[in-house]
Amino acid sequence: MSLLGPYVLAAVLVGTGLYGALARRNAVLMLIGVELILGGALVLLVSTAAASGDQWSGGTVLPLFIITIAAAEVALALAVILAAFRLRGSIDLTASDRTASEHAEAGP
Amino acid sequence: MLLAAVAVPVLAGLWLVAAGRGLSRRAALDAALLVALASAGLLAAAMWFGDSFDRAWISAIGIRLSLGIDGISAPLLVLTTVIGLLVVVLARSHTPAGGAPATYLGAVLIATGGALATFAARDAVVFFIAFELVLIPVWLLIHRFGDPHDENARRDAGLRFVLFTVSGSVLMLVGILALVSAAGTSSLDELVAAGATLPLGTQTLVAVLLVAGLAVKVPVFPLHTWLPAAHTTAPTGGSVILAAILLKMGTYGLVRLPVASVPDGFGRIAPVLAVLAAIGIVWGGLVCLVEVEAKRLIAYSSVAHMGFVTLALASGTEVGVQAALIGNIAHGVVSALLFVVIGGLKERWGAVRFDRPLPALREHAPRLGFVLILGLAAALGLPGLAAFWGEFMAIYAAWTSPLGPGLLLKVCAALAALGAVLAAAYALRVARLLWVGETDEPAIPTAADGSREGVQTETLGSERLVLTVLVLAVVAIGIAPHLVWSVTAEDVRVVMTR
Amino acid sequence: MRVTIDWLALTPVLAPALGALLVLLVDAILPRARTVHVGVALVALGAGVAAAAPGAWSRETVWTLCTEAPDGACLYGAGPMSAVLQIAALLAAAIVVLMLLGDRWGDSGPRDSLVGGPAVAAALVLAATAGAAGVVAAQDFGTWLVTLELATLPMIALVALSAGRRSIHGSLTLLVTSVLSFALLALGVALWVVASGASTFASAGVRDAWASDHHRLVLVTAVLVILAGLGFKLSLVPFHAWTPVTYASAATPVTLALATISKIAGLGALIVVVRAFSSVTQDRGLSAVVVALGGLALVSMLVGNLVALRQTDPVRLLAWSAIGQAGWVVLPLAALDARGADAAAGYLVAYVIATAVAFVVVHRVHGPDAAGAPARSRQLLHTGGLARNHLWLGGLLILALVSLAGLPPGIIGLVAKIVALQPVVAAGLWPFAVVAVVGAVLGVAVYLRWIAIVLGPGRSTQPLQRLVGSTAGLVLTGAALVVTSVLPALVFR
Amino acid sequence: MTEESLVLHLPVLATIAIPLVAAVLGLAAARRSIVKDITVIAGFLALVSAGYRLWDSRTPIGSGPVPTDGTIRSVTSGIPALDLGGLLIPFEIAVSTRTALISLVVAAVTLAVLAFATWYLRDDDRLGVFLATVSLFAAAMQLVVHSADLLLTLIGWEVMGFCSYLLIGHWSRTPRARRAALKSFIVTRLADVGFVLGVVVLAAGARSTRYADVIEFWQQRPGTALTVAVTGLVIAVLGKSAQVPFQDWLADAMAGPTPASALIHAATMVAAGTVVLAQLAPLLASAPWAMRLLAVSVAVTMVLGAVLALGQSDLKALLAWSTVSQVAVMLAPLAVFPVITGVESGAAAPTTTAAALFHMYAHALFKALLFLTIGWLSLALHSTLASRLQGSARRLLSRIAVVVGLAALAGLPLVVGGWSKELVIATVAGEAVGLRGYLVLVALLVTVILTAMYATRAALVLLRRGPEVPAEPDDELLSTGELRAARATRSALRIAHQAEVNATPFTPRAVIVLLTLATAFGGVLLLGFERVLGVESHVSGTWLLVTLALALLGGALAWFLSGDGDLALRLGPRQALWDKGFGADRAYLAAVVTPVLALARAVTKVDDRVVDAPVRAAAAASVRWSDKVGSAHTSRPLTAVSMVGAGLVVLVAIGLVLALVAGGSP
Repeated sequence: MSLLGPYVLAAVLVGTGLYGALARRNAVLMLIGVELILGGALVLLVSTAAASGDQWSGGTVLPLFIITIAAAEVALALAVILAAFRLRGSIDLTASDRTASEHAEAGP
Repeated sequence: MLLAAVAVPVLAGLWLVAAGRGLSRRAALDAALLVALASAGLLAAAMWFGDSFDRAWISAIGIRLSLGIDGISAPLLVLTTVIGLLVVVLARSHTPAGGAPATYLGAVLIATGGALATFAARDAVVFFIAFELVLIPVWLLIHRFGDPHDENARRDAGLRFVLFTVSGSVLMLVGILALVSAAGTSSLDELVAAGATLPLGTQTLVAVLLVAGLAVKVPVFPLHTWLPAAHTTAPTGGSVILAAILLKMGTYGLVRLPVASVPDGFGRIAPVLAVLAAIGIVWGGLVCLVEVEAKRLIAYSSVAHMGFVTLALASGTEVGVQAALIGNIAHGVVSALLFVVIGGLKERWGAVRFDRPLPALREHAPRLGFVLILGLAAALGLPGLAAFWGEFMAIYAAWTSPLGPGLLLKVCAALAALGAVLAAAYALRVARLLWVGETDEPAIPTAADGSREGVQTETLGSERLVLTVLVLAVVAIGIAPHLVWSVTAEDVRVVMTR
Repeated sequence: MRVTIDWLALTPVLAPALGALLVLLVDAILPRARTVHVGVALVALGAGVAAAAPGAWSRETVWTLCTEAPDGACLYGAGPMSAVLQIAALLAAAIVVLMLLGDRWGDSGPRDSLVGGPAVAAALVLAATAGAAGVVAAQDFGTWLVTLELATLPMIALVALSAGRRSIHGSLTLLVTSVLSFALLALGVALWVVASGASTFASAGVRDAWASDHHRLVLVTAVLVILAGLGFKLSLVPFHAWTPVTYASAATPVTLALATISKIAGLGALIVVVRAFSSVTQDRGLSAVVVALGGLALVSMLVGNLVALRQTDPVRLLAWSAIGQAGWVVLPLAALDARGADAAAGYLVAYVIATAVAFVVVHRVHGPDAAGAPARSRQLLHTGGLARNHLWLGGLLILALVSLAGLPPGIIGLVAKIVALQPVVAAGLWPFAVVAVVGAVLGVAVYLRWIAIVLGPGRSTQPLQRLVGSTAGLVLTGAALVVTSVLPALVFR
Repeated sequence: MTEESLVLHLPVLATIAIPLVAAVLGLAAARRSIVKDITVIAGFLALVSAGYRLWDSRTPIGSGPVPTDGTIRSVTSGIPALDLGGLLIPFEIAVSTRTALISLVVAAVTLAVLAFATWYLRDDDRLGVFLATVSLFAAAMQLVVHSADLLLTLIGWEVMGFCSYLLIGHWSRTPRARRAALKSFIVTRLADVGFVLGVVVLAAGARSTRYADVIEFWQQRPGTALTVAVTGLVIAVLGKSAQVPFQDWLADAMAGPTPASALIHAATMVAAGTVVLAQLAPLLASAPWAMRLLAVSVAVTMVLGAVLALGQSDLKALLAWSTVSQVAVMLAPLAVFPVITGVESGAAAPTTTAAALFHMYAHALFKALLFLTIGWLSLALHSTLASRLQGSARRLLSRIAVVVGLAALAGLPLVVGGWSKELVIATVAGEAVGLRGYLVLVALLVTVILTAMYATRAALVLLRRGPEVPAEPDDELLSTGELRAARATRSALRIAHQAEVNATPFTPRAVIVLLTLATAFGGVLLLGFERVLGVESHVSGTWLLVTLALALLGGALAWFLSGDGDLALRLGPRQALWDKGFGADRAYLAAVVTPVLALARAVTKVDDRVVDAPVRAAAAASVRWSDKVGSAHTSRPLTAVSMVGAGLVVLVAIGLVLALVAGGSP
């Protein structure tokens, strides 16, 4: 079975995700970019597992782990982002701590 | 006993630095003196009984806490103990301002103990650790107790001292580690046999690293620029420790590590070292001809004198090592003597500069004057005084050295001989300006507070005792070099004739 | 499938995890019972230490969570060095707990600064500790990823919670860096799986992958991607940018946790990766990994110390110096052998001890402000005269700083530098070592500047706050520093 | 070494050790009057012991007889030998009749100087130090005389140099003395580089510093190395003996007290070179280029010194330049050895060295006499200027002393100088071969004439009453040191001494009487000591007559030229040129001192601005970059993320490139 397809897919996902993660000023959009990278990793793992056919190989169990961690991470991330939004009034990732605290002091 | 001789001053010093603030000056002085005496006694006992110490320390990298005495280290151990004791005694009459006396004395004791550990170490890595132990206390001496008039100079000099030394010593550490991992042992005794069998490339690499690192401490031209600053600012006791003990650690390291362990590699770079040493001799001598600050002048003369020691080592001959060892000791006592005299004057007069008229010491303070002229005579390499043997033998060793292309080392020997003339010129320049005074009517410079009266110039109290001991040492070594050479001969032969 | 389980071997991980649950449970029954929380947390951590201690003493690796033969692999294996790292993490956690919860012993109430209450904070610390203790012994990708994130995520929360408004920015920076890094770790692991087909870091898989040109390329890429992911946790340049921001904005105890527990987790994870390569060390193809490790280490060392040179805020100084120290931690790994791994771990422990002392002293001097946030204007000058006015604080700070600088009498720091350089030189990477000399000199300049201030003339420092927990923490860390300085063999096994 | 041999050569050791001990004791007790007794008694004991050694020289020492033929036999000195692995330093000393004789002369002159100084400097507050230094000086010279080890010689050689510095600079309150002391030491020390290198080269070949070993080794290996070594030694000797081009320090050196001048000029420092070269004669003979150098230098020096002496306005300076000239005469025989090339030639002609040593012996006696006499006379007049000393020798003793001393200087027969000079000329004439020999011979003959001239001049000045010179108010300008020194000294010469000189006490009188007797009869006495010098007392009639004729010619010429005034006054304003030694001092400054100081200043600048520059630049750069990087670091979260991304890209890129490169190669 040729793995070319999955690999290309993974590369596209990772590339897009990396671009998204690095270029977005908005924290939520950045998170989405990260999820795309994770998606690429998952594609690699699953396709490898499928190719090897070994029931207990890393490829089968790992995606589950990764998805779980990612979920926990996103939960925490959203909590922090929410808190930041509440305290600073923006989730702009280009604000430095000085401008951020000015925002906060100027805000309500 | 040996361990105790090393540990007692270090621990007591730490205690004094940490807890000594509450101690009165008197109590601190007595305590320090007691500790120094105890250490000296223990060391004497250890030497008498041939005590040594050896136990596993950090098994992860096979380091053994190993201390011992042999002919090469014994003279330096004695020198260190005596100088340490003298500095403590000297503090009885001159305690530098800048902090509690206990802190000063504690730093002195730690530095002495560290130097003792360096000389007694029988393990390359322990040697390095002990080598570093001296840094902070001496930095403290310069930074805190240095020249009270110039805070910036103190900070700069202290930092310079530490950073120069650290760069050198870490480089040396890399060399030590390269040597140890290649030879498979870190014991200095075993390295003598194991190091010599390494391939030439490894030996050369190790030698380059070790020599480059140790050259900072010696110091070898052009890595010497920390020394004048440190000497000028340090208090008298600090200068004495720097000159008489610290610089010796560098040359001792050269003997122990590259010369003894990787002779072939050392032989390949020795010509470079010899050329630098010869340049240092002439360089230091020339600077001394025009330098106006007395302590800086002596510092540069140290560069020149240590150049002789380095040249001797770079010859790679047995005579050379012998010359270096006695040169080490001689420079130790001679520079200590000069620093006690000049440093003492600086403390009394606020500054000793040659660009203003100075009183004729031989008139105002005949005893101090005598000591000064004796010290200067020794500094110019007068036979019958300590420094002569090292310098003459260094020239001999360089001349007979089998190393180097063509006549290179012979040229170095000739340069060194010319350097001796420069030594005469600058020593007599100091004598002319300070000993006999350049003005017809010598005046005592005003004291720091502006009053002319009450400036005591002649030696006093414990200073006199210190100077007496140093004078006796200078003369004794000069008249009977056997004192040193009979001790070193056997072990040098073992090291040099594998 | 049967899996063997040695509960005792797992105790260093399980005890803090259970402790975290227990604290939350207790909090549900007895809300805000500060003393009980501290007690439970300390007992849990103590149990972990007690369980790890024999492992640190012996010379054998304890394996557990093993699947059956023939293709059996163990998911958990703790050698002596792992045990030492675990102990260090557990003890560091104890200090953090003491500082977080113990400082206001007796005056709980509205002034309590910890958002979410002491129990949550304690539970987060314990959870992160469990993760750190786990990752140093993780052998397979799953455990590795899970424990690593377990060590990271609670930290982000802790930063966010620790000082309210002021720390949220630091928390955000930490968060975005962290999620990206996790993605990179996952990607790296996936590539590793593609290359080796194995599910653990076992060296057999690496050897297989090495045989084929393509797989080798993929494997090297995998390692480099993982390195980029872990570089964040170890604060290696250029993955360090969060460090000064977050360190400076979080409450000092939390910063301490970041500087100790997170570092241990990160290094533990990296060591597992590097160990896998020891079987193919001789191969030249590896030079990419060696150069990457060494290059990151040296760049971190130089940049970190260079910038630290001019910092005026003690915490920022410690943050930048942490970046520099991270370089020292990673440098020995470039040797790609077991000795290098041990050396890195040993160096880290030495660093953790010394930096903990420094942080605790800074915390004692500046203290939290009324809201529990770090004091607004922390200046190095505020520690001026500390050695004269508060002998113990000043003395310990100086000892910690000389240890960090690697100078006696901080023998532990000096020995750490020796141990760190040794594998590098032994592996013939002496050019790295020569560059490291510059790093060492810069480092000395950094710490000496502070030491000079501490020794210098006293500025009338305001009377110190009464901080019971921190004082206890200071006694503990100080003792550790002194003892290990006398007996470095305790750390370097 | 056996107990027995130690006992047997104890007198030799004693001549060295007694002054040494006296010096140490003297320094310890420098402020007390007992120091006079200590040093003078020690000087006496040293003289006795040197005399005993000479008298006893027929008794064999240790395993063999004392050599009388100019060779030396070395015995242990009691100092344990040093073996430094590749270099043996046996610290041996020489026994031979010649060394015993020289040692006796040195001890005698030393004692004379010590005794004279106790009177001459009786009011000087640093008399004790002076006497102790003189003792040390004597010990060093005795060491050079007795040494059979290059290193011991070097020690004595250098210590002597330093003592001369101390003695010349004794009146350190005058700038002139300070400068003269410095100059003398630096000039001789510069020349001593040759000695050090010479010793090094010689010892390096033989792996030993024992004379015998060195001579044996090198005689069989003449060549470049030997030439270099011996040339070095010759240069050092030229320096210490104030030969061209080092001649100028000696004239300045009379800024020291007169007894010090007597010591330096007569028996010790300037003569030491003769002793050393005589003992190493076989090596010299194997190094023709060194001999050529020596020959040219002494030929020029002896004439130059004599010419300068003729025109000096100061009689002490006249004596100084006469010393320069006479030392050249001393060295002349050593410059004309036939070259030895073979292996079996053995010791170089003993006659030749004997001539040199004989003249040294003679010179020591008459120069000491002359200096002390001049010192004695000058004390009354506060000056050594010829114009002031005009007719000062009025008393019988002083007249006799002046006549005898100057006759010896002029080389008239019967007094000691006559014998020795004749021997030197006869020897040189006998050995003279080639250009070198004739050059020296001609120079010698010219010198005889010139010497007779200036001796006559000095005699006329001292003995003939001239026009009374009033005490001039511009003393300061005219005086050459002695006077200003005396003024500056706190108490030394505060009182007018006229009365005291008239009542000169016993000691200085006795010293001068004894020296006069020795000068007058020393030569005759010595002729009886054939065996001592190891030469036939061959008085060559021809050369005796030639010498006498030339000396008389010179004397007559001087007499004629003098008229009834001082001969030197004929020079008019040009005399200043003579007083300045033809400007040699300026040449030294221009050729050596100025360039070296300029170099030193340049080096100091370079040290600060170039050698230290990288250090400061590194420090400054660190601070600059620290600030730059520190301020460039923003706290934006996105920056942190971007840096992670960039780091990833860089890492993977570098990694893949390296991996591909490594993968591509086998």
